[in-house]
Amino acid sequence: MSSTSRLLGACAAPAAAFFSAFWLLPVVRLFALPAEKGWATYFAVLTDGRYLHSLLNTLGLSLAVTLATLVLGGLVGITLARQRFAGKPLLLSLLTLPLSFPGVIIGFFIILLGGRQGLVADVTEWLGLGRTTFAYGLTGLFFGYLYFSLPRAIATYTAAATAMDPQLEEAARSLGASRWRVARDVWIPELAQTTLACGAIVFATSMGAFGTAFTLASKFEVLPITLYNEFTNYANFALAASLSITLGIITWLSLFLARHAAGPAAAGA
Amino acid sequence: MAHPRQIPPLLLALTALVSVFMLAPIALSVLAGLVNNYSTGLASGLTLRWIGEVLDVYGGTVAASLLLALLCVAGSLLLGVPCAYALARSRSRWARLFEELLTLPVAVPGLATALALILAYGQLREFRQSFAFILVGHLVFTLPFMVRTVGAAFRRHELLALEEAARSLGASFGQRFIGVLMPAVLPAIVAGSLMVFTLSVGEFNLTWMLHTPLTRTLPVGLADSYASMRIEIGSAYTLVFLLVILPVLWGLQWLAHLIEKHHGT
Amino acid sequence: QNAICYNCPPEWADWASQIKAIKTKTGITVPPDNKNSGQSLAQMVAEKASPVADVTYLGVTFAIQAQKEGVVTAYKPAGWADIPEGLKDPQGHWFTIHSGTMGFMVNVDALKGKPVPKSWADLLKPDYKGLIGYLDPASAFVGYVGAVAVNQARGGTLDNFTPGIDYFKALQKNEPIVPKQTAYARVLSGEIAILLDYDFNAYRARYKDKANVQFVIPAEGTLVVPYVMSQVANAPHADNAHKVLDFVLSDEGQALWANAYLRPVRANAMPKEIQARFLPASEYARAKTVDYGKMAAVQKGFSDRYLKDVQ
Amino acid sequence: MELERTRVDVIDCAKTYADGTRGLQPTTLSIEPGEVLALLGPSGCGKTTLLRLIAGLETPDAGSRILFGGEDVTALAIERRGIGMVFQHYALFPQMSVAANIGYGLRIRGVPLDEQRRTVGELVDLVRLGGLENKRPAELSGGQRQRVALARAVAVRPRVLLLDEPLTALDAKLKESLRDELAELLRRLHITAIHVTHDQQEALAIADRLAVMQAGRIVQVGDGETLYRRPGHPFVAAFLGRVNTLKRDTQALMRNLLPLGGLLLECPPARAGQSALLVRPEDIEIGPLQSGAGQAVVQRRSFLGDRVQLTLSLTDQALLQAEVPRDHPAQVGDTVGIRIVPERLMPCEEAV
Amino acid sequence: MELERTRVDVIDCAKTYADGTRGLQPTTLSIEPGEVLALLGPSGCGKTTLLRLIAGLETPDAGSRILFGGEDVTALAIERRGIGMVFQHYALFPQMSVAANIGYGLRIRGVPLDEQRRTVGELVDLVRLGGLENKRPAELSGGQRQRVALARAVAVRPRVLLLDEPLTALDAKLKESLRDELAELLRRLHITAIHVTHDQQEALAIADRLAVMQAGRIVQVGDGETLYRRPGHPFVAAFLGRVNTLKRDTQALMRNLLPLGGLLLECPPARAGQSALLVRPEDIEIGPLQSGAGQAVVQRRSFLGDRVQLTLSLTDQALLQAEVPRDHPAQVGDTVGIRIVPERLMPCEEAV
Ligand SMILES: Nc1ncnc2c1ncn2[C@@H]1O[C@H](COP(=O)(O)OP(=O)(O)OP(=O)(O)O)[C@@H](O)[C@H]1O
Ligand SMILES: Nc1ncnc2c1ncn2[C@@H]1O[C@H](COP(=O)(O)OP(=O)(O)OP(=O)(O)O)[C@@H](O)[C@H]1O
Ligand SMILES: [Mg+2]
Ligand SMILES: [Mg+2]
Repeated sequence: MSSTSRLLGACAAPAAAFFSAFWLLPVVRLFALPAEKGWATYFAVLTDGRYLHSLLNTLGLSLAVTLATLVLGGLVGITLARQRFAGKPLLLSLLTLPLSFPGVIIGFFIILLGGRQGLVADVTEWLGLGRTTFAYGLTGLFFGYLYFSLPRAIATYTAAATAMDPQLEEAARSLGASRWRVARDVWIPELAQTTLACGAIVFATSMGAFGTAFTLASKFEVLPITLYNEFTNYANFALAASLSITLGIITWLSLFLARHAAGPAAAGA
Repeated sequence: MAHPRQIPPLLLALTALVSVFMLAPIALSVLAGLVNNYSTGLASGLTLRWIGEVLDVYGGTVAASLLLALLCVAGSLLLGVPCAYALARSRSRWARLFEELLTLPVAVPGLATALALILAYGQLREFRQSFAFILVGHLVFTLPFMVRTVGAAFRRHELLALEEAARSLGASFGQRFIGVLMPAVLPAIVAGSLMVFTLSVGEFNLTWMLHTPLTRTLPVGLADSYASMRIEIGSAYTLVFLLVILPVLWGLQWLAHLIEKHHGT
Repeated sequence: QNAICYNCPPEWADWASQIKAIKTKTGITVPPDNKNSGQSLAQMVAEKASPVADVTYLGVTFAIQAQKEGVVTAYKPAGWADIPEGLKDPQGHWFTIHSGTMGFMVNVDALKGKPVPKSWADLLKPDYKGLIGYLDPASAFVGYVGAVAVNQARGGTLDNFTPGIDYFKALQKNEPIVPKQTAYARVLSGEIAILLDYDFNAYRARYKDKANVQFVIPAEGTLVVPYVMSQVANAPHADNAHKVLDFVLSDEGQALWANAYLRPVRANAMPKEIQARFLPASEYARAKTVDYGKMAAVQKGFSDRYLKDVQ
Repeated sequence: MELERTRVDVIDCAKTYADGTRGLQPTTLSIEPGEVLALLGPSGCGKTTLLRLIAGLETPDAGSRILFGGEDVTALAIERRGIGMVFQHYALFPQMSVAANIGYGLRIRGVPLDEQRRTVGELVDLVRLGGLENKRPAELSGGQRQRVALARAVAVRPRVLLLDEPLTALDAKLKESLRDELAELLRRLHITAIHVTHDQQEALAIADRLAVMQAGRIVQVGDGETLYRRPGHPFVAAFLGRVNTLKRDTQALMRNLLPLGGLLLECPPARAGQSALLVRPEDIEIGPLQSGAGQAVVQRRSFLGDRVQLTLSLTDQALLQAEVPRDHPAQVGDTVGIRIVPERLMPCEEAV
Repeated sequence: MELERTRVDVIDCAKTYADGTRGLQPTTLSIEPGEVLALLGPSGCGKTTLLRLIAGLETPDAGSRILFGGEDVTALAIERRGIGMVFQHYALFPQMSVAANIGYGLRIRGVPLDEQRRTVGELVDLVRLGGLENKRPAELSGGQRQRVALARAVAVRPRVLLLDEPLTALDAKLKESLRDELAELLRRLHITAIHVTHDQQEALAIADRLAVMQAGRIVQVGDGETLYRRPGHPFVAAFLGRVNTLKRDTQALMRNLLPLGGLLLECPPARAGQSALLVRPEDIEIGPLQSGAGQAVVQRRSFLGDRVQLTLSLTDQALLQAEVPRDHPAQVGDTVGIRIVPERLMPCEEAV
C-alpha cells in the first residue's frame, strides 16, 4: 500500500516544509548559539545566581498559581456544573472570555485592580486601611497569572464534572456516604485525570507567560522577563538562547506529561 | 427537603467571588475607557474622546491585526488540514515524531521562536519589515493547534468508517476528502479556526519581538499604550480590542453550534 | 516615505509634535516607537546585518556605545556648526539635539497632601512609600542618569558607585515602581506620584497638559545630560534619515524642542516666555555636567552591579 | 447473611420533572416482605423514575407517600433510607479493589475492622468472587462486576434492594446465564427487591411478581404466568411475547365466530363482541389438513434452533407467525391444517 | 432492481496485522452466486478481518487469493472491487439527506441525474422509506438508518454485498423484527451476500449457510439445521444453542451406556469411546416416572413465556436444564421421569 503512504506524504509535505524552514532550522541554529560562548553558557541558568534566582522565582510562582488555579477552578467548575440558574451559559461564556485575551491586557487589568488608582485601593481606603496596592510585586503577578489560568480550569472542570457519571455519586450516597466522603471517594478520584492535565497546562503557561509580567513591569523578575532583558536591553543573544532552552524544556516536559498522562482531556491545549 | 443535594452556600459565595474577580476588571476597563477622567470616575461624565484618540493613534493596528489573523487562519487551514489528515492516518514512527515536533512551538517560549526567526531571516530586509514576517511567526505558533484539533476529529472512529463507506461506493481520494471528510470535520475546522484566530489576534510574545515600528499589531499597540499613555487611553484601547474580538468569537461559536446541530452528531 | 526612528516615543519630549512637524515639512512619516535607549541599541546590534531603523534618538552614553558597536554612521546635518564642542562626535556619529536636567517630577495631587519632597534624602522617608517611580537604571538612559545624579549628590564619583547603589537599596523599602519605558502618562494619571525624570517632561505636564505637577531640583544637586541623534549604519532610507536629522536641528525643529521645555542645543532658539516658565537659574546652578565619555565607559559596570545588588 | 424483610408501600406517588415532563402518574403499589418485584416496560415508561423515588434519589410530587415497613420515609434522604442499589453500569468505585468496594458501606458506618473483613469475606463467597478480592473493577469481566455491585449493595444489610437494569450492559450469552444466577441469589437472600428491566424474559426468570408499566402508569401487576396467559390488556400481551392479531367481520362477530383458513372457529363467550383477537405463535397448532382444521400455506420456514418459525398465509386472515417444534415436517409451499384452542385466544381491546 | 450474482472464492487467505497479531489463519471458503453466507463466531475470532479482506480494506498476507466470479481481485483497491458494504454503525454521511446518501455512489460514478433520481426512488420504495427522503440520518431511528445503509450499498449494483454486524447497534425488540425484514430483503434482491454476526439466532434467520469461526479459523460450514443438529465440533454445538454436558464413568464408557437418573441409556455406536456427551435442553423429555425413564427431581421451574425451563437434579449427573412446553405439569419438588432419544446425544470432543 505504498500509494497510500505516498498520498499521506503529499498531504503532510507543505506543512512539513513550512515548519522546517521557519521553525526547525532557525531554532536549531538558536540552540547552537550558546556554544559559541562556551559550553558553560548552556548552564548559565544554574551557575549564575541571578538567573538561578529568576528560575526559582518562576518555578515557585508557577507552582503556587497552578495550585490556586486547580483549587479555585475545581470548586467553581463543580459548582457551575451542578447549580442550575438562569444566565448560566452567559456567565460561563463570560468567564471563559479571558482565554482569548493577550497577556498584556491581563497585566493592565491587574493595574486596574491593584494599582495605585485601582479598585482595591479605593475599597481599602474607604475602609480606612489606606490605599493598598499590589499590582507591581509578586502579588500582582500571582493574581495576573491566576486571572489567565482560571478560565481554562473553570471550563475544563465544568465540562468534566458535567460529563461525570452521576451514578457513582448516587451509589456512594445509597451506601450512606456523607458529603465529605462523596467528595473524597468519588469526585477527587474521578477528576484526577482532569486535574493532572489541567495542572500541567496551567503550569506550562505560567512558566512561559510574558505579556502580563511585561505590562506589570514588576520588580519580581521571572524567567521570560530575564530572557527578554538579556536580549533587548543587553543584546546578550547567547544567554537569551540558553535561557530559552531551559524554559522550553521545562514547559515542553510538563505539556508532554499532560498529553501522555491524561490523554484526550488535554487535547487541543 | 430536596433530595438532590444542595450546593453548600460557601461554594456559591466562592463562585460569586471568583466571578467578580474575573469580570470586574473587564467592567472597570470598559468604564475607564468611556469616562472623562478615571480618578474622578463617572462623575466626570462619559465621552468617546479616548476611543477617538485610540483610533487616531492606533487605528492601523486594528486592521492589521484582523487581516493578520484572517491570513493566519487561511494559512493554517491550507497547511494544517491535509497535514492533520496525514498524521491521523499514518501509522509510521516518523509521523509520530513530526507530530511531537510540531507541538514544540507551543512549549518553547515565543520570545525564543522570535529570536530564532530574527537571527535566521532578519537580513532579508523586505521580508523582515513586512507583516509577512509576523504572519510566519503566528503560523508557526498556531499550526499545532489547528493540526491537533482537526487531527482529533479525523481520528474519530466514525470517520474511519465514513471514509471506508465512501471508498466502498467507489469514491476517489479527492472525492471523499472534499465530499465526506471535510464536511464531517467541519465542526473541528471551525473550532480550530476560532482558536487560531483568537491566538493570532492576541499574540504578543512573538509579535513584540518580530514587529518593527511600521508593523504593529493590536497587542503591541496595547502594550505601548499601557506603558506610556493615560489610563483612559489604555482602557479605551482595551475596549476597542473587546469590540473587535467579541463579534468574531461569538459569531464563530454560533457557526460551530449551527454546524453541530445541522450534522446532529 | 518613511524614516524609522528607534526611540521616538510620542509621549516623551514631545516627539509627537516633532513627528507631526516632520511629516508636514518634509513629507516623511516617522512611525512612533517606544523603545528606550538600551533597547534601541540592542535592537540595532541584533539587526546590524540588515538594519530596520534609519535614525535613532539616544541618551548620550548609549550613542557612544553605539558608535563603538559600529551600528551608527557619521552624518553632519545642517546646523552642525552651532553645536558646542563636547556635545557632538567630531566625525558626526552622534550629535546633541537638546538636553534635560534630572529631577523629581511630582504630581502634587497624587501626594494627597503630603509635602513635596525637596531632596534625595526626602525620598527615603516612609511617607513616600508606594509613591515613587524611576526607570530601570540598568536599561533606560534616564534611569542611568538618575543613578549617576544621586551617586554624585551623595558623594560618589564615576569610579565609585557605592553611594548610589546604597541609595537604591535603601529606596526599595518604599516599594518603588520601576518601568522600563517612559512613564510620563502614569505620572499624569497619578499612578506614579514622584518620578525621577527630566525638567522638560515636568514642565510639559504642568503647562501643556495642565496637571498639578511640580519639578524639583534636589537640594543635594543633580545632572544635566544631552540627548543625541545618529544615523543608523546602512540605513534602509538614508535620504529620509538625512532630512529628518536636518529638520530636528533646523530653527523650526529646535524651536519645537524649546516649546516643549527642552533646552535646544542651539542656544539662540530659546524664546523668552518659555524661559520664564523654567525654575530660576539659581535652582539650575545645582545641575552639573560630567564626562559623558567616562559615564558611558562605566555604564556596564554599574548595570551589572545594580542588577546584582539591588534587584 | 440474615437480611431484614421489609414491606414497601408506594401510595399515590407521582413525579413531575422540573421541565414539566410527567415522569410518573400517581401510582400505588405494594411489595410484600421478601418479595422480588419486576418493573417491566418499554423505554421511557417511568420505571427508573419509580425506582429512584423509592430510593430517595428524586423528590416525589406533593401528596406522594412511601412507606418502608410502615414507616414513612418520603422525607428521608437516600443516605438514611437503608436501601441497597445496583446500577445499570454498576457504578463501582474504579480506584478501589473488589474488597474495598464491597466493604465501602461498612467503612462509612464505622463498623469495626475485623467485622468488616468477616462480612466482606462472607459476601465474596456468596457471589463466588474468591481470589479476586484485590483486583480493581477495570480488571473484571462484566459478569464479575455485576456480582461485585450486588455484594456491595447487600453488604450494609439494606431493608430494600433496588436494581436498575443490572443485566442490560452485558452481552446476550452472558446475560442469559447471569439471569439465572441472579434469580438464584435473590431467592437465597430472601430480601425485598425491586428489579427494573425492559426484557420480559429477564423479568419472568427473576421476579415473583411483575408490574408492567406504560407511559408513566402501571398497567397490570401479577405473577408471570398470569400476565402471559391472561393479560388484562393487549399491551401486556404484546410486551410479554409475540402475538398475532386475528380479525373478524361483523357477521362473524355477531355469531362470535373466528374465520381461520375457511374454518369458522367458535370463540368462548368471554370474547364476544371483540372485533380483533390475539394469539401467540406457539398456540397455533399446525398439522395435516383434516376436518376441524383451517387451511394455510407455508410461506416461509425459519429454523431457529430449538424451534421452527413458520409464516402462514390464510385466505381470510393476514400473514400469521406460528412456532412449531424443530422436527416439524412442514416445508415451504405445503398446505397445512391450522388449529387454535379457543381458550388460547386473548382479547385485543382493553378489559375494563 | 436486477443485481449481478457473483461467486466469491477465498483461497488460502490469511492476515497478520502489523503488530504481529494473526487476525486470520489461512482460510479457504466459497460463496455460491446469490447465496447469503453468515460468518458467525465470538468476539475477536476474525469475522471482521475476513470480511475486510474480501472488501479490500485490508491487504492479505502473501499467497492469499480472492476471486470474484473467477476474476482475481486480490490486488484491486476497494474502490474498484464493485462491492457494497453495510457497517455496524451504518457510517451514513451525516450532512447528506437520505436520498443523497443512497445516491452517493451513483453521483460518484457520474450517472445521469434523472437515472440517479429513478434508482434512488426505486430503492426508497424497496426499503420502505418513502416520505423520509429529505431527512438527515440524525433524524432517523436505528432501524431506518439501517435500511438507508442497505439501500446505499445496493444502489451501485455491487457484485457482492458485505454486512458487518448490521443489527448489533439496535435494541433487542427492534433487532428481532428487523432480522426478519433483512432476511426477506436479501432474498428478494438475490445478491451474493456475506453477513457477519455473533448472534446465532440472527445467523440462522438470515443466512442460507453459516461459517462458524473460532480463533481465526473456520470450524464448520453448513446450513443451520445441520450445524445445530449435527455439529462437527462441541464449540459449534455450544455456540448455536444451550447444551447440557453428560458424563459417564469408565465402566459405562466401556459398555457405551449413559447413566441417567438410575437408568443406563444405550448410546448409538457412533458415540462409543466418548466420555462426555452433549444434549440440548429441548431434547430432554420429562414425563411421569415409569419404566424406561430415569428419575429426576425438579429443583427449579422458571416460566419463560412460550416454554418452561426446569432445573433437574439426578443422582448420577450434574444439574441439568430441560425445556418443556409451557403447560407442562411438573412443579418444583416433583420427582419426574427423564428420557433422551439416544440419537439426540451429541459428541463433546472434536470429531476428526
Ligand atoms: N431528569 C429528567 N428531567 C426531565 N424528564 C425526565 C428526567 N428523567 C426522566 N425523564 C422523563 O421521564 C420519563 C420516564 O423516564 P424514565 O427514565 O423513568 O424511563 P425508563 O422507563 O426508566 O426508561 P429506560 O428504559 O429508557 O431507562 C421519560 O419521558 C423521560 O424522558
Ligand atoms: N488493526 C488491527 N491491528 C492488530 N490486531 C487487530 C487489528 N484488527 C483486529 N485485530 C485482532 O485480530 C483478531 C480478529 O479481529 P476481528 O476484528 O476480525 O474479530 P471479530 O471476529 O470481528 O470480533 P468482534 O465480534 O469483536 O467484532 C483479534 O484478536 C483482534 O484483536
Ligand atoms: Mg431507566
Ligand atoms: Mg468485528
